[in-house]
This record gives sequence, C-alpha cells and structure tokens, in this order.
Amino acid sequence: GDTLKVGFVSPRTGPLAGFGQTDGYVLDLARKALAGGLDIGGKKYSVEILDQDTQSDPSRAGQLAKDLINNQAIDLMLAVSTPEVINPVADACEAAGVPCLSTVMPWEAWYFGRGAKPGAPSPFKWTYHFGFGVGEFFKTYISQWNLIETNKKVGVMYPNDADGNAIRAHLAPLLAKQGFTIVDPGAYETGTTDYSSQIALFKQEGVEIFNSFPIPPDFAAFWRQAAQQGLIKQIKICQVAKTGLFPSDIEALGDLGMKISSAAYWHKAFPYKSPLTGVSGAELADGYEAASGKQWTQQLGASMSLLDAGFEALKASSDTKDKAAVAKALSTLKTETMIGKVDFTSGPVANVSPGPIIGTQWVAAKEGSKFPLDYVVTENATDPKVPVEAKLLPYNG
Amino acid sequence: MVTQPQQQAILAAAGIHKRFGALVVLDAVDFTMAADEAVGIVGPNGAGKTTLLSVLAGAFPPSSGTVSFKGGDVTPLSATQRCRLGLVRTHQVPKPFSGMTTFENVFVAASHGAGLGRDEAYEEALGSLKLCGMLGVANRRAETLGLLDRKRLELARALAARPTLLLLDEIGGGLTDGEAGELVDTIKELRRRKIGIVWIEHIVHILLQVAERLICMDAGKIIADGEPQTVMADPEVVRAYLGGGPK
Amino acid sequence: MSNQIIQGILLGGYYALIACGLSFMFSVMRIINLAHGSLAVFSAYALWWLASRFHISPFVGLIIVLPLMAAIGWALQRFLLDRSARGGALLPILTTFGLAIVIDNLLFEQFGADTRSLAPYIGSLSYDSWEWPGSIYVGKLAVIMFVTAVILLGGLQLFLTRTRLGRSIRATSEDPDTAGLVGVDARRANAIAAAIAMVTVGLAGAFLGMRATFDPYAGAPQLLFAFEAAVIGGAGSLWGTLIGGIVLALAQTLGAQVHPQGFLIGGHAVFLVVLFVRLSASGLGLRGLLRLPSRETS
Amino acid sequence: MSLLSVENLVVRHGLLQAVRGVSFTIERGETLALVGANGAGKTTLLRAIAGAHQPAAGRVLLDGADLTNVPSHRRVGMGIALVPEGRKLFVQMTVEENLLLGKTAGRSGDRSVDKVLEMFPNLKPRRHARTGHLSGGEQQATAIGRALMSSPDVLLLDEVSLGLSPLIVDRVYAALQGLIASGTTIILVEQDLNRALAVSDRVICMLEGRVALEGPSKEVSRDEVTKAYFGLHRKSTGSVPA
Amino acid sequence: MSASAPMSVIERGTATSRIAAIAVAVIIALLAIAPQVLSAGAVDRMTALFIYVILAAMWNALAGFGGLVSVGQQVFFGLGAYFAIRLADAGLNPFLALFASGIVVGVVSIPLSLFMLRLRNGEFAIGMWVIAALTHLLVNLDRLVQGETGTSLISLNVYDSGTRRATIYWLALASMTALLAILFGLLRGSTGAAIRAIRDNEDAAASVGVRVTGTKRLLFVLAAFGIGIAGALWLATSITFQPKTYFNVQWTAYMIFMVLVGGIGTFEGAILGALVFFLIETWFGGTGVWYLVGLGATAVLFSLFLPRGLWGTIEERFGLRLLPVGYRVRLAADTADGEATPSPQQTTMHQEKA
Ligand SMILES: Nc1ncnc2c1ncn2[C@@H]1O[C@H](COP(=O)(O)OP(=O)(O)OP(=O)(O)O)[C@@H](O)[C@H]1O
Ligand SMILES: Nc1ncnc2c1ncn2[C@@H]1O[C@H](COP(=O)(O)OP(=O)(O)OP(=O)(O)O)[C@@H](O)[C@H]1O
Ligand SMILES: [Mg+2]
Ligand SMILES: [Mg+2]
Repeated sequence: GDTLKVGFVSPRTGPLAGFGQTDGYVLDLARKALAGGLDIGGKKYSVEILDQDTQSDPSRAGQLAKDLINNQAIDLMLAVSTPEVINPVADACEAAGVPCLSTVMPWEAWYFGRGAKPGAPSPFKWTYHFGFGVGEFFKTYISQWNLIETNKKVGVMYPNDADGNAIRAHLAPLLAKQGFTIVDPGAYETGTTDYSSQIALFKQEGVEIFNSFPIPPDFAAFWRQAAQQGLIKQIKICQVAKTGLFPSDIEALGDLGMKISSAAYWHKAFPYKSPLTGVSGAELADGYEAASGKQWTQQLGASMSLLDAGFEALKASSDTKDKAAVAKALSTLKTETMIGKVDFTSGPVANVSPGPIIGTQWVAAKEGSKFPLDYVVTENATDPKVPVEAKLLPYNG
Repeated sequence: MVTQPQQQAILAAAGIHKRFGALVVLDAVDFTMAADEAVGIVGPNGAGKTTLLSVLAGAFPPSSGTVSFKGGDVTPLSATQRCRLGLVRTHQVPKPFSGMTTFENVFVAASHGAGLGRDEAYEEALGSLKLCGMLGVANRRAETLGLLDRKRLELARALAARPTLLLLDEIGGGLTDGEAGELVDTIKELRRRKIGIVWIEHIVHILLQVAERLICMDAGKIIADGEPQTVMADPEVVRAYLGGGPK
Repeated sequence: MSNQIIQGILLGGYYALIACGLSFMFSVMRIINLAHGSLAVFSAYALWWLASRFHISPFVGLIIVLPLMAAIGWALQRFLLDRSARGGALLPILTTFGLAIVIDNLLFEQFGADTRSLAPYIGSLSYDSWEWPGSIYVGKLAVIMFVTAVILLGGLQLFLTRTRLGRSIRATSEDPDTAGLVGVDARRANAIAAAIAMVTVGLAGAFLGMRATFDPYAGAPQLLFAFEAAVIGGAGSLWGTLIGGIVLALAQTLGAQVHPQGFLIGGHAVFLVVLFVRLSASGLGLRGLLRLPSRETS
Repeated sequence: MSLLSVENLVVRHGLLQAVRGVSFTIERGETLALVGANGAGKTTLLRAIAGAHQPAAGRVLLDGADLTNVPSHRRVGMGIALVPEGRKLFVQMTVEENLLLGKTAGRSGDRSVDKVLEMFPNLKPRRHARTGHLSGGEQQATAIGRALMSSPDVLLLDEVSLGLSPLIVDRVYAALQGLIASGTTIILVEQDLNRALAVSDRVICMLEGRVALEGPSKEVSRDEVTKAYFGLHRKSTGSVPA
Repeated sequence: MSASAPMSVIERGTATSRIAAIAVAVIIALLAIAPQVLSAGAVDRMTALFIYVILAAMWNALAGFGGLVSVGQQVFFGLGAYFAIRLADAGLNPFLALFASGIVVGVVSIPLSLFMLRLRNGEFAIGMWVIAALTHLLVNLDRLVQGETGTSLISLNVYDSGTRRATIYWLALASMTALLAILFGLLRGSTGAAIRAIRDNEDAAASVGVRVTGTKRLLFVLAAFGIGIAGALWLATSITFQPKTYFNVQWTAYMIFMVLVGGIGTFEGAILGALVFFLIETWFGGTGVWYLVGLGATAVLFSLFLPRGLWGTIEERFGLRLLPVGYRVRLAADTADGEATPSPQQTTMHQEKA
C-alpha cells in the first residue's frame, strides 16, 4: 500500500545534544510499534520515520526541513526541543505548506518569536505546537513556592533569550500579583562569566527564593559565585529551569546541586501510556536505562508524546496524503499521549495546546541506586493526575 | 646654508625635527633645492639621511617643521598625495610588492602614481622597465628577485609614477663597476628629462658622477652643503664620514 | 562596589590564564589558534576522566595531563603547524579551525553531550571564600587562578627575554630560515614553544573545568575573551595579557553594574576603545581619522 | 686536506639553475673573494654552503665531512657563519638580543657583545634598540657582528660593505684583517674590486652560475676580472637615447 | 618614455580564458532557466550554493586580494538579515527589503571602515570579530528581535511557495552574478592591481601613489554589501531570524574554509571552494558527528597537502587560468606576428554579462 513519511528533527549532536540523547531509543520503540504498518480509515499504510539531526545548528535545521519537504515528500513534520530546532523547522513548513507539530519549548517563544502579534489572529496555517507555557510555570511556581515558609522575595535571573524573555514578560507580573516580590536585576546575555552585581543585589534585598532559566555553564558559574559570596546561605528555594533538566547538569555542580528545585515537562511517574507504543512511564524510563546504561531523562516522554500526537493526528485526518487534511486534523486534535492530554481546540491562541510542567526536586539517591541523584515530584498543580512523591526540602536545611 | 633663493625652490624643508621617543634623529634641518638640481647626500650611518627622505616623502610626519613642494605646503599631505604631486621616493630596504610580477609592480605606479589610463600606463611601465634593464624579468614574481634587481625595481617603479623630483636611497650599493655605469647612464637620462634628483649614496664615486651639489649630514644635522669637491674636502666631512682609509 | 572591583580583578586573572597559551602562540609563534578553546576543553576532559574513573584529584591529575599536553603540543607543531605555517600566515587558521571541529566532535563521540565539571572533585574549593571586612568575599579558587596567572605569564615573559631558548623561540617566530643560519634549530624551537603553549592551555582547561562546567562544545565561547585579553595586552607582551585580562574583566563587571547586559557589551566596548587609544597614540588614530577627508581630496 | 670544498654544486630555484656545477676548495686561513655581476649566483652559492638551500647536485665538504644532509643550524655549530644578503635581522628584537643569538652553544670562543660593539662604536648607543628601527648601515653592522659572535672558522660575507659609510667600511676591513690573522677562513662577496683584491688571497669570478675566472688575487688584474664580468653580454639597456 | 616603448604586448587573457568566458555566460544562462526543470529541493539547494559563492568570493576579495583577514564578516551577514527584517516590518515589500538591506549594510560599513581599516593584521582580524559580537548584542536589544528569541520574516508567506522559491533563486543568481562581475571588473582593472599592491606592502603602495585607505575602504564596503545581501537572501530562504545564528562566527569559518580549500587569491578558487563545501554538505551532511569531523579533517588535510588550495594547485600544475586578473608581458622578441596594440583580446565580464 501507500507509505506514510514522517520527518523527525531533533538536536542529536552539538551543544544541544543533551536533548537528543534519548531520541534514538524512543525512535526505535516507535519503529518497532509501526513495523506492521498503520491502519487508517481501513487502509493500511507502511510508515517511514525520517529522523534528522540538526547538529544544534538552526540554519541546518531549516535546511533539513526543506530537504525533508522537497526531496523526501514527507506527509508530516515533527520537531522537538528548543527554539533553535523548532522555529526554523516550523517556519520552513509554514512556508512550504506542510503540517508540522512540535513540543518542548515555551509556546510563547514559538508563537510570538515567529512574528505573531498579540491580539491579532494567528498567522500560522500549517504549524502547531503543544507543551508548557508561562501559564504553567506560573501555576507550578506558586504551588511549589508555597510549600515552604519564605519571605516571598524572589531573585530572578532571566537571560536575554527566547525562554528568558517569554518568562520575564509574562511570568513576573503574575507572580507579583500573588504576593511575591520580584527582584530582577535585568536580562543578562548568555556567556556572562561574573555575576557579582546580581549577587550583591540579591543579598541586599534578602531574597529567599531564587529563580532562573540559564544554560548549564552560566548557572554553574553563577551558583558557585553565589556560594562564594555567601548568597546561598539565605536561599530556601532554588528553582531553576533549563539547567537541571538532565541529571548530568546537576552532577556537574557537585554538592551545590543537591536540593535544587526544577520543573519537568515529563516524569516517569506520569500515569499515562503511549498510545503509539503502549509503554507506560516507568517502562519507558526503565527500558532506556537498561538499554543505554544511563539514567532516564524527561526528554524520553516528551519525544514519545510528539510521536504519539503526530500519529494520532494522522489517524484522525480524513486523507493522510492530503496535507491540508492533516493540518486540519492537527487543528482539532484532542488526545492523550505520554505527557497527558494534547488539545488544540481550547488553547490560549490558535495553533497551541498547553501542556503540564510539574514541580520537582533533585535529591541524593537512595542507598544502592545505580545513579547518584534522584528526581522527585513535589507538586502537581498543572496535572493533578501525576502523583506527588516527596515533600519539597528547603535548599538550606 | 641655503644656496637657492626661496621662490625658485621646488622643494623646501624648514626647521625639521624628528624624534623617536627620546632619540633626536633630525635636529633643525633646513633643506632647499631647485627643480633641475641633482643633490647628493652622504653621511655616516645613522646620521638621519633616510629619515630626512621619509619626512620629505611623507612616510611619517616630522615632529616639527614644514615641507613645501612646488610652492605649496605639503606637510599635512600623505605620501600618496605627495607622490601624485610628483615627489616620489625609493626605499633603502627595497619594498617590492612581492606577490606581483615585476611588470605589475611598475604598472601600479604608472596607473596610480602617474594617474595614467590603461594603455598609457602599459607604455609607461614598459618604458621604465626597459630604462632600468628589467624587461627580461618582467613576468617574474618580485619575491624571486635578488637584492640588486629589487633595487632596480624600486627605481623603475618610482620612475613609472612620473616624478618631477625623485628621492633615491642607496640604489647604487653592491653594483659592479659595469652595473654602476649603467645606473649612472640611467640617472643621466633622467636628468635630461628634467627630473630633479636627491640621491643618498655611500658609494661616493658613483654619486659624484651625477650630483651637482653635495650635502653631508651627521647626527641629524647638515654639516656641509655645496659644490661636491668642496664638500668632499671639508675637514669636518673627512672626519665624520670619509675617514682616512685607503682610496 | 569595591567588591565588584575585586571580583573583576580576580576574573581578570582567570581571563589571563585562559588567554595565556593563545597569546603565546599569537605573539610568539604568529599563529591564530582557533583550536585553543577546544584543546583546553580536551585537557579538562582528561582531568575529569582521571578524577571520575580513578579518583585522582584534578590537581594531582595535572602531573599526568600537563606532560601529555606538552607532548600534544610538540606533535601538533611537528605534524601540523610546522607544515601549514609554511604555506602562509592564513593557513594555520584553517588548520586550527579544522582541528577545533575534529576535537569537539571526537570529544562528543567519546563523552556525549553531558555537562561536566571538575568542581565536584576538588571538594568545596570551587566555592570556598575568605570573608574580608566590608562583606567582601574573595573566592579561594579565584585567588589561586590569579596567582597562577601572574606566575605563569611573568615566568614566560622572563623566559622569552632572558634565556637563550626564549630568544631562539622568538627569533624562529620572526624568520625560521634565518634562525637556522644563526644556529637555532627552528623546528626544535617551534616544537618547544608549542609544547609550552599547550602546557598553559592544559592549565587553562583545568581551571575552566573547576570554575564552571564544560561540554564538548564549550571551547569556542572562551575563545573570544581570550583573544580580547591578548590583543588588549598588546602583541608580543605576555605581561600585557595579564593587564589585558584585568582590563577586560573590570570593564565587564562595571558594565554589568550599569545593566546586566552591559557585561559583554562593556567588555567589547573597552576592547575597541583600547585599540582606538593605541592608534591615537601612534598618530594613526583620531588625528589620522580627522585628517582623512583631506587625504581623499587630491 | 682543504678546510672547505665545494664539488660540482648545482642549486636550483624552481626551474632556474642559479648555480651550475661550481667546484672550488679553500684552505684554512685563506680568504676568497667571490665576485660577479648581478644575478651571477653568488648569494645562492653562499647560502647553499651555509645550508639555507638544498643543492640539486654536488656536495659541500667541511674538513672532509659531507655536509649535504646537515641542516643549517648545525653547520653554525660546526663553524660556518653567514652574513646574509639583505641583513635578515630579527627586527622585533634588540641589537643585543640579535648579537646574543649569534653566540652558538658549543662553540668555543671569547666573543662577547661588548667586544663586537667595540668594533662598531656607532652601535653602542643603540644596544637596546629594536633592530627594525635601525638605519641601514647600523643594521648591516649588526648583521656582521651577529655572525662574528659564533667565532666561526669559515665566515661567509655576502655584500659586506653594502650600506656602510666609508669610515665603517675601513673599520670592518681592519677587523677582517684581524680575523684573517687569527686564522679564520673567509669567503666574501664584495663589489668594490680594489678592496676585494686587496684583502683576499684568491678570487673567483662567477658568471651565470659558473666559475668564469679563478686565480690568486695578486696575479689576476682588475682588467681580467672586469672582462670576466663582461662575459655576460651587457643587457641591451643602459643608456637609451630618448 | 613612450618613444622607447617597445613592441612588447601586455596579455590579459589566454585562449582558455576566452573559452571560459563563453562557458561562464552559457552556464549562467542555463542556471537562469533551471528552475523550470529542477525539482523544488534542487532549486533550494542551488540557492544555498549561490549564497555560499557570494560569501566565499567576498571573503576572498578581502583576504586573498586585499590582505584584510577578518574573522568577523558574520557581522554583515547578520546585519543583512536584520535590516531586511526591520525594513519588511516597516512595510517594505520583502523582496525589495532584501536588496535595500544590502545597501544599508554597505552604508553602515563606511563609518566602521574609518576605524577598523586602521588596524593591522591580527588586530583587524580579532577586532572585526569583536565588532560582530558587539553588533549582535546591540541587535539583541531591539524589541522587534526580542533578544535571542528572534522573529521571522512571515511577510514572505503571502507569496505561494513556488513563486517564492523561484524568485529567491533568481535573486540569488542575479546577486551572485552581479557581485562576481563587479568584483572581477574591479580586480582586473587598475584598482585590482592597487589592491594587490596594498596587500603586499602598504607603505610601498602609498609611496607610489596608491590611495591606500580609499582602496581598502572600497573593498571593505563592497564585501560588506555582498555579504549583507547574502545574509538577507539566507533569511529569505530560511525565514527564521535568530540573531545567534546569523552573527555566528561559524559563517566566517565557512568562508575561510571555502576560500582556502578552493585556493586563496584566485578568482576561480573561491567559486570552486564554495562548490566543494556545498557538495560535502550535500553528500555527507546527514552523517552527523562524522560529517563535522570530516569537515574539520578536510580543512586540516588541505592545509597540509594542498596549501594553495584546489585551484592554486591546478593553476600551478597546468598553468590554467580561466578568469585571469594578472598581466603578462609578451616581449617584442617573441612576438613574431608583432601585435603592437596592447590588450585587444580580453576576457571581459561585459561578454559574460551579456
Ligand atoms: N622608527 C625608528 N624608531 C627609532 N629609531 C629610529 C627609527 N628610525 C630610525 N631610527 C634611528 O634614527 C637614526 C637615523 O636613521 P636613518 O635611517 O635616518 O639613518 P641613515 O642616515 O639613513 O643611515 P644609513 O646610512 O645607515 O642608512 C638611526 O640611529 C636609527 O637607529
Ligand atoms: N627564491 C628565488 N626564486 C627564483 N629565482 C631566484 C630566487 N633567488 C634567486 N633567484 C635567481 O637566481 C639567480 C642567482 O641569484 P643570486 O641572488 O644568487 O645572484 P647574486 O650573484 O647574488 O646576485 P646579486 O649580485 O644581485 O646579489 C638570479 O637570476 C636570481 O634572480
Ligand atoms: Mg639610510
Ligand atoms: Mg647576491
């Protein structure tokens, strides 16, 4: 019968390779599940997933997308992890009229960062994105930060990048409304190597909560300096995003990495099964650990959910070989995936389906564990179905 | 000792000082010459001859003092502008455009220094190569030339810029007698074309075949200036420069 | 404020250390080494590997890694740079650019994308500090780096000007053929120079790994700061590199004082200002600039 | 055995044969003047002896030992020093540093910077100046001094007096006389024929890469040498009627 | 002196170069009609190739001919894209914005040149890099760009993808042809000789009347303009503008790679180098880490074994000159047929443009 071609673009090498590290395993599972073909509307299709590595280079991401569209004639594009991958791919698809689904970056950076204007109708016809946004961070942070008694003074360090700017613009005002005092020294550029002025400000203001969206090297430089300058003695919650997604980021911090709070777009405790492969969260994580010898990461579930959602959309479309029909199916997709529900019918803006981000914390692993760290769920405001496993521990104490 | 009245002077330098850090290299030098003169400059090593030439040609500005050429003050003008006005120099340590052929070296001077159009520049370049006996190596990359050919190239290139006044810095060193003869012939030909010459040279007997006036410098000052034989006999010059060696 | 200045000066020591090998190769061997950062990261990985695998403290690990780096420098010079430098000043840029890509990606192939750091292996040294009156905190590691930079750069400067070998190295960099004619073994001098340069790169890698984190692609971002420090300091002067590092770091910390984004902007701006001032001092700068229009009209 | 012998030496620059089968020998303490027109191959010959050019054929022997595969820097250690054409100083380094570089480890000899500066008093005040800033003559003096620092057995001087003022030339030749007296072997390229013939024991005139004339300096006349030069037909240039 | 001018002839072209000129014209004509027959993917890739050729040719002009080695040419690439976005956002037709952006970049480069061209060698190279980094940070301050978040040239989306693809292709082809023609004309003329003279020895060039600063500035501004256009075209093909991507030093690294692999200082070399880079990327780009390792290794191997690059080596081996910019003197003695007027036979770009 016909062959369905699906492009899958992710950063497997280069500076962002941490995100792509688990993709090989996830794709293997998916291919196994699809080996017998896919029944859609009574017709059997064989499926080919064409996975490509952007080498963490956005230009290359765009080129790859064009290659998949023009030379491979794919029916659906899937793109995952970071604006550096997703935005160029989505733009290429939007330009060429090919449906594209993506996840793992704040949707605000995906939507507004590609030229959409607030209040105006969505300029995008072909591209769709699901996953967390500032709203989820807000809920999660409020929930997480109220778990411990603090003076509600939050020192924030948001870089001048896609995530940082989205968060600064939308999150900080919301937090302020909830009674948190935001101490924001202003955006910094990634690659900064000395943070003494920010640290001085935080100390002076007596902040007890710290929140940042840094890349790992920036955070390591900052946090060690914060330790040197005695800032961390006053910190009760150290809530970082982006750094700390993966265990190696935290291990690299040594003792300073313990009890850092994080937020996860997926966790192995998620109670969902992948509709595509049928695996549960624990099965996925354990399977990966067994196959690779490495600790599981939250990216496993995210990449899986992208495949889940993508194939659900293909199944739901009236004609899988008609791009407009697939795009239509995406725009009305409402399903459950590895990360929980994906629903494009009720998003904050067209083309976007918000997803959960749950509060977590890095703690020392229990005796006898294969890995030095454990990643525990501490709150579940954005998806109450996810079980809370542990109590949030103060960073100092 | 100014031998020419100011108004006839084509080149005049007044009160030139040049310091490199604490080192005073030119110390209140006044120098004037007429359009059709051939002036020789001698002096011990390090006397400041090359530095004077560089100041005249505009390679660097004097610490104080002024240079005027063809009646206008050229002190603020760059070497490029002075060259285009007709004041052209050669370099003591040759500075060829090493990646270009001999012809191309000279062609640059003809088309930019002399401001000629393409065909004229070709002719000018070939002409000055021929005059300097370098046609045979016209297609050689300049970096493969020996020292003497490089010196000739300096001369050919300066000529192609159509100078009215030519500043030569030791182009005669290391020549055999025959070659020196050719060089003197070439310079005499330039004299016939009414090109003024300032020529620094240690091989005094070559210089004397051309120079009508001789200047001797020592320690940044002009110590003698005048008719060549007189200058050569000046006891001060003998002491500072010539010495009593075998001759 | 005084705290920021002290932090800035200490950061300058770090930059100088990072820039040392680069400056050495740039000013002494006339090679713009684009692989500098990658080689430093390589050294950091070597130390990390020793520490995580054999529990060898990074400081002890240096005893193994620095000779290794010296050997690499020697080999690099013998087999790559020596040959490519003969093809003109630009060719080493291509060589080292290629080398950087190869090293980065082989490191990735070997160690994966995970973020690493040497800090966990040096106890709490990476964030220990002395508290001075006026709530000034002086990081112990920062002081160690600063002192190392002073000793290293000062020592190299003396070595280059005061010893026969140092002079040979400088002569070789100017003109290897003529160096041979005065009895200097140019190949040997160059290889020793490269070995020395790589030892300093090894040290830079060690401190890079202790101060922050690294991954296989972490080399390139360090490169520009190192170049800036080297150029501010002036070619040919290693002491200058120390000054350059400090000037750069102070400009950054003071820039950050104005606004966090001023950190990088301040550093770049001061770099350009220093070049500009230097040009003015040599008569080429402001005056030359202003004289320019008149030049064009003739 | 002769101190230095050159056997059938051929040196090429690309396609161009600059030295075409030159042979001669030179005894210890002898002084040889090498003359010839521009481009005759003198510089190339000296550089080949010093090891800066690899010969295409032929050999150079020092004390009977074949030098063909000895790199230039080791030849300095064996006692061969060259004052190169065009000075070739290290222009970023000071006069003193340039001189010190000339002092090669492993060569006995009592040359010191001070002694060399004695010979060129005009260099004394410029001792710590970068050679790139020196005047032409000062550079030439430094180049000669640098070669002397290695106390060579065989001193090769290319265009010795180029750019030197007469006074300094006298001084250099006086110093050469001293070296000759102390048994140093010298090959010098000098265009001032009178000087060359006066100071040397033997003269070789080169023409287009070959030896055109060879003989004891006392026996060959100026005329003969000049004729040998003119074996090279004068290029059809020189004075051109306008 | 004209009286003594001999019967020598200055040769610019050779028989091969005349054939080459015709071939170039034919190739360009073929390329112009190619979108009718090529697949969409091929058209996109060819567009990328044209952009690479522009980048390589511009860097080669600067470094290979002018001796101005810059590690910061990405600044013009980034600015080209940035101004295009800015102008399009201000309501200018996006295609027009591409070209206008190139001009703006050229204009911006003039004041920059006043300062930068006074720097020498390493200082110029690194200084340009710093300029690029600084410009990147300043562009990040623009609200439209939203820091590293960037934005997209979505105003292009009003054109359907076929039209857009072909239009960008033709724009790229036309820009490349025009820029190469300008460059060739410049390098072949007396300015070209001046440029090479400055590269070899600036002081000497000044002393024979070459306007050093002006000539360097001309080259600098031309290169800025060309690279600016390339940046704008790249934006048009990829739509996404993330400052980090465009102001990445990697662009200059690629330029260096292309030029040195192709053969620096030869007009043909840069084009060949771009082609090589393009082919390597096309064939091996999919192999991930090993592609990059291979790219690096290629750079190293070329610098070791073909230091003059592909074209430099070909030129040396076979004496082949397709687009010569040099001059050769044929001496009167060798010219039996005695053609006295110089330069009647030239491979000019006038023919090629036709
Ligand atoms: N750029 C410079 N920096 C410092 N000192 C310099 C510089 N240029 C020249 N000098 C010094 O100035 C003095 C005069 O130099 P200049 O080249 O003018 O001498 P000269 O008369 O041409 O000598 P020669 O006959 O040896 O060529 C010398 O002592 C030289 O060392
Ligand atoms: N690197 C080179 N490449 C090509 N040809 C060269 C090179 N060096 C020298 N030649 C040529 O070799 C020939 C001999 O040159 P050489 O310099 O040995 O002569 P010379 O007798 O020293 O002349 P001069 O009196 O000019 O110093 C000349 O024709 C010269 O142009
Ligand atoms: Mg002089
Ligand atoms: Mg010679």
